[in-house]
Amino acid sequence: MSAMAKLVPTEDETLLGDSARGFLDSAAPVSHLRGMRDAGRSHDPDLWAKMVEMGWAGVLVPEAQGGADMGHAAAGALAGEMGRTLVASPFLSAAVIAATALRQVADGRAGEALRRIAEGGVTYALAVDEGPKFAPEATAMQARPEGNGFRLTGEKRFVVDGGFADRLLGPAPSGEGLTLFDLSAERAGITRDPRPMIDSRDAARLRFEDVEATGADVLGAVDEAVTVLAPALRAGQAALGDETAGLAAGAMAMTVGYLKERRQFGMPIGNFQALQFRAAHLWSETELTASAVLHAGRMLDSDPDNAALAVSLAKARATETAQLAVQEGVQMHGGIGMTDDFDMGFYMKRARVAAEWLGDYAYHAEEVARLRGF
Amino acid sequence: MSAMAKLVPTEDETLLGDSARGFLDSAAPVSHLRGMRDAGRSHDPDLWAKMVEMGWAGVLVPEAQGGADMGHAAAGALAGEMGRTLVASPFLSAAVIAATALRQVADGRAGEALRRIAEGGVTYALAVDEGPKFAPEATAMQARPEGNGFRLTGEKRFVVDGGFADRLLGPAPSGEGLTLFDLSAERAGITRDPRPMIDSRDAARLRFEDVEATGADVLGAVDEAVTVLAPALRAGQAALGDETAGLAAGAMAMTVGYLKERRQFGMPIGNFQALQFRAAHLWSETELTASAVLHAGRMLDSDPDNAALAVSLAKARATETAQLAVQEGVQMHGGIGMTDDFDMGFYMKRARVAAEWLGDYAYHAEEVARLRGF
Amino acid sequence: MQTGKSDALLRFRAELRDWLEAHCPAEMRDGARDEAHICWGGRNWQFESQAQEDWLRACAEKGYTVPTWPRAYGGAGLSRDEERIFHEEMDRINARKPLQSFGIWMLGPALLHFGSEAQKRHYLPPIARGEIRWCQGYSEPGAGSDLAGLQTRGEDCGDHWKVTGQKVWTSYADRADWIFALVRTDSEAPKHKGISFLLMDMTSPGISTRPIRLISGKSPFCETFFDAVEVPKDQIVGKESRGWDVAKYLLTHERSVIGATGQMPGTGRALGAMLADEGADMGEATLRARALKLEVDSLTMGLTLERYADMAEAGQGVATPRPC
Amino acid sequence: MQTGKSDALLRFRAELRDWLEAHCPAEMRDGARDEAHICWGGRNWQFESQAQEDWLRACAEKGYTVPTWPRAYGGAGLSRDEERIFHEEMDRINARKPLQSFGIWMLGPALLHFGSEAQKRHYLPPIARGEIRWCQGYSEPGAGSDLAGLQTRGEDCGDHWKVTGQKVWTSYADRADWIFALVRTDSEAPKHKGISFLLMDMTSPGISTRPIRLISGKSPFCETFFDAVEVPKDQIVGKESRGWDVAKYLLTHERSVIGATGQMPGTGRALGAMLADEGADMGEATLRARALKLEVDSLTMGLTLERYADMAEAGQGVATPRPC
Repeated sequence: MSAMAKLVPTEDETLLGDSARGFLDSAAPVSHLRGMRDAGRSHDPDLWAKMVEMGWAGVLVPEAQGGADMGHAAAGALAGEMGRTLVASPFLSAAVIAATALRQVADGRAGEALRRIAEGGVTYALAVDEGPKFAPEATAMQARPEGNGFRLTGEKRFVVDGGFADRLLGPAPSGEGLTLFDLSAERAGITRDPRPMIDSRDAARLRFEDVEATGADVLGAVDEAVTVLAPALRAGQAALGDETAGLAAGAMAMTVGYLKERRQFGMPIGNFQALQFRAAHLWSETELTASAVLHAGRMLDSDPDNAALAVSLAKARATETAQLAVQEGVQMHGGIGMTDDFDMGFYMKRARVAAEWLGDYAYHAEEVARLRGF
Repeated sequence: MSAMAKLVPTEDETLLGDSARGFLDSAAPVSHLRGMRDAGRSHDPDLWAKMVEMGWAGVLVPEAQGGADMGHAAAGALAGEMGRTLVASPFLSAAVIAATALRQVADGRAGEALRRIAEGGVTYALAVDEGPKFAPEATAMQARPEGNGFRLTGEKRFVVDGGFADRLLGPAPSGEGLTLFDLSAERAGITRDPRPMIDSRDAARLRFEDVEATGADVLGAVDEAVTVLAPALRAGQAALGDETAGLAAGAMAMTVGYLKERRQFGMPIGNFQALQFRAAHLWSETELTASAVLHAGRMLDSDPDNAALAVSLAKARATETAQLAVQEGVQMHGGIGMTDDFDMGFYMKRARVAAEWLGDYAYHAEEVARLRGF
Repeated sequence: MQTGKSDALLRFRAELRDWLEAHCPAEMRDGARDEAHICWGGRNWQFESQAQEDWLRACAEKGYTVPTWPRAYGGAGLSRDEERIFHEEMDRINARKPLQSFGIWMLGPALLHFGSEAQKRHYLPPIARGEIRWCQGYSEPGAGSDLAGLQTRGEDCGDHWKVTGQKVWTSYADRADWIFALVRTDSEAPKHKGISFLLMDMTSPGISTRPIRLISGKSPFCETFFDAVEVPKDQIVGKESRGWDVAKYLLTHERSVIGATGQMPGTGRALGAMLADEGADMGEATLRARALKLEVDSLTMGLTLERYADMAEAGQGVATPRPC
Repeated sequence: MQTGKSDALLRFRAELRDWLEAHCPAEMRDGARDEAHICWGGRNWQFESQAQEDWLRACAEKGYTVPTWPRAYGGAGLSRDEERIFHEEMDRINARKPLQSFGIWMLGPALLHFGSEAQKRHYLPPIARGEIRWCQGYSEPGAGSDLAGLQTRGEDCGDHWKVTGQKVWTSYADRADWIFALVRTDSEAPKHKGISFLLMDMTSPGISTRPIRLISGKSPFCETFFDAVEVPKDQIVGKESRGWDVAKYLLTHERSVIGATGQMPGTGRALGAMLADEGADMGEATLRARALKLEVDSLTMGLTLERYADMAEAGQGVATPRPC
């Protein structure tokens, strides 16, 4: 489990996190998500453009392709800050998952795609699931060989950012195994049905009807999607763990602020020991989770082939902590915690969606069990 | 789930419970169990004789056989009081389980056995389990037909009160099904190895080596043990639920007393809201459990064929509540809760043993699930 | 031990069964628990179907909307045993409740205990018939857990109070006809004293409501504003400035109130079975373990409501549980 | 991102590996965590085997009983990176710890921070060599959570204090050579003031101990009684009546203490695997779900101890976690 790299942020990571916090607090506080929700939008291209400008889209892109190549722990620091204010952006889909996938492939086309991600020229969505639960192997999609290429038919569901992404990354069974395709979302035969989730982000349903794909659309080798997809999924899970840990910390900060401000029985409710103990318990859980998510980033950076346990640990732990944070947030806010006027509901909804995406607590806890031999 | 009989104790049950409490507080407080433990004894025949004298051994015996025939809710009231002061006696084994089994059989021999239970002339132990977990069907015992009878070979483990009981009640596979045998513990070929459990009661290991059993030793019909055994097990589980609920209540009372008496930071620790909330939570759990155990008794009395759900609910709930009560008991007592000088350890040990006997929480929760259709 | 077998109860059950067979419309036998199907009644109630209206009328005529209330006030005067049979028979045919309301659950019990004979005769029958829909005005933005810290004031103006202030979490205030509210009528007294339990017509000048949006998007809750609302002096329940007693009575006796609703958790379908129907993998350990615990706990909660109702009927308060 | 690859560290690891290969006896490579196999040292220590003794001597000579302490006081002066490598290499060959003690975990750090140079040179090397076994006297029957309320008194008698009172939960007091204890030396001061951190030889006249029996039957704990025990004035750590600062320092820095023990939960075998070996049915939902949660939580706890040790080394206190 241990990595030689320290479980404290490096100076670069601290600077990155601080600048992200400063930027997001003014450019994308929770009220920004509220505004998008009220306007019925699940993507803000202007905000994403600013994030690109700050170099975030290239955090995992090699310097040769114009990226900063800061590693997964740094990407996690950004995701954590985004979680704190519930930023809705294609950061995870494009800058983490797609970028990690593309880095597994050493060809010019993948390099070019990485460059375009870093410069904000393209966004991606990951199309893996076909049912409500994360199950990347369970696919009924068909990739029928035809000539030098394939014809894709099937349906992908809960494709986060799938309603607006420029490109789609998705596996389909192709004979001996799964093949990973990297397609323009505008390819003939693809129908996109954007569906706002409860957290106001997009989880589109995609239909593929006899979609033509050539060898040039295959990322990595035919029948070997897993080589490319597995690291990308782990990267996404780890960053989502960070985002989830960040939203837990954000919800907790909001709650602790309320405990100091709200008065009942002639004093701030934070004076009541029962609430103090609950707050202390929540804080302890966020501390534990902070260790798990930082460790996952370190492992992805230092020993990616053995990072699965660390990643599942982080995702499982962050999911549980976020659930506690939003439940306690609503409870300790009393009635107003349940009102739309208050932001806690946004945290609760994001926590619920993040809990499911890329594998829920039970999925990752079972992964931990498997990797630990039971 | 609902029974027409009220979920409040009847006048008779209240009187019975009050007199039991009065008697046990003086005759068998926890210090009595401590004395037995220190003396290395797991049975006190004198105490049992007094309980017989008070009519408790006959609480489920028909009046025709000299019993009080007060029903399972009344037996539960007694078991609850015994749990409160951690009485070690063959009440459950003989007066509840064996008596219920014998009542299922309408013959003179069974009637005579019931009479002897009521008058204290015989004690019983139930020999079902062969492994550490309750699994009445999983038996490797052999009942080999020979002449008009059987030869029994095998081993029974965790036979509560098995080290001192006069008679043994145990099922063995006999061809088409299980047959229930009712044997003198002195029968040739039976070896008893008494084993004190952590709660200082006896859970013997019994060896049967070619033990001769005739038709007269069969309780009920050959191959039909379940007809007799199932009601007896349910009765035992319900009464054990009561005993467990009683020990939870006893542990809680001890803890609440300590909260009022122990001073830290210049005041009784019960003044601290965090401990008040924990005590209130524990109290709520005991209230819920009180409903479940009383309901199980009522169902056994009014609709025994449909009582399985009520009984499993009671055993599952009481097990969980007792675990909470002893954990909180130890925690809220601080360090001294862990010392042998203090009685909380006896409650913790009894709770642990009672949790396993006749089916643990998981066993009964799965029974609830099965009976509720999932 | 052999209770509930009296001939009278058997007869009651048989007659009730016949009556239900004759009067409960087929559409009302779907056991609907969906909020949209609840009949709340009131001046502006729009019945969702003729069957809903027929069912309410039939029940109201027999007193079955409030089965345990005395006949004189619109109830059926059922004993607790009869009430239990009533709910069992209703459940047996999966009948919807004919009427639900805060008048039934809360104001009714308060009036039965604290109201004058005139008040009972005036207010209870319209509740039982579903003609007047009530809402409850307790919480205020500044007084949530600290309910007794409430600030809505009633100024004594001789034959009436002039009420000014704000309530929050008033469920369905925007659809209610009347409100029962806690109002501070003596600002000098200690905070638990000086509060009165007042009844107000929601059409009185000065009352307005604003719905509260919840995180689920919809909400039964409102804010309710009182701007110099005139409340006649006879619209008080209990004594002046002793409204806290009434509120406490309702809280303390809520167990019988809850018991009386007959909506016990766990009497419905098992959670695990519902989850399985939704395609959940009930073999997955974490989900299964949580579902098992919820099932055990909710069934036990249902039994506890039943036990508390039995205790209330037997005149027992909630005490240290036996054995302890 | 690419840390820990410095040549010096690689060299350290290689040398250490060779040294361990040469000096760690085969019997000491069973990774025993059983209490019976722990080497506590002290005047009356009975080594369970020659191997245990050899292993302690070898480590003590290199400073490996207290690898991060300065060489001057019996340590090996390892950096945090070297220490991490040290624990990794020890774990790799499943080596037992050569020595464990409250002297290493608690008194040592306190002396390193608050002790005079003379005290460090006098007390630390015998701890490192396992010659003196220490116990801790904090809690009292009347002062558990409320530690600062302690009543054991030290009367100022010029060149010594006369200590009278009682401690409880003094682990292994009956086998320890010396005790470090909190004693009230100024009864006029507020309760957090007026406490001194004193060192006492357990063979001093007036000290006696009595074991405490736990519910498990055995116990490392004792009651310790002080009856006019004379304690020379130079046996104080830190300033007189400022012992609370020393105690607080130890509590606040316990994370580095814990980190330094190298016994991180979760580095051992998985709970579920152990349960399965014991014949538990790991397919049973309730057990499995609980085992999963414990496994996730204990691994995360181990990582947190590691992170805290890293933070301590980086000079960061435990602060609001990032991001927040």
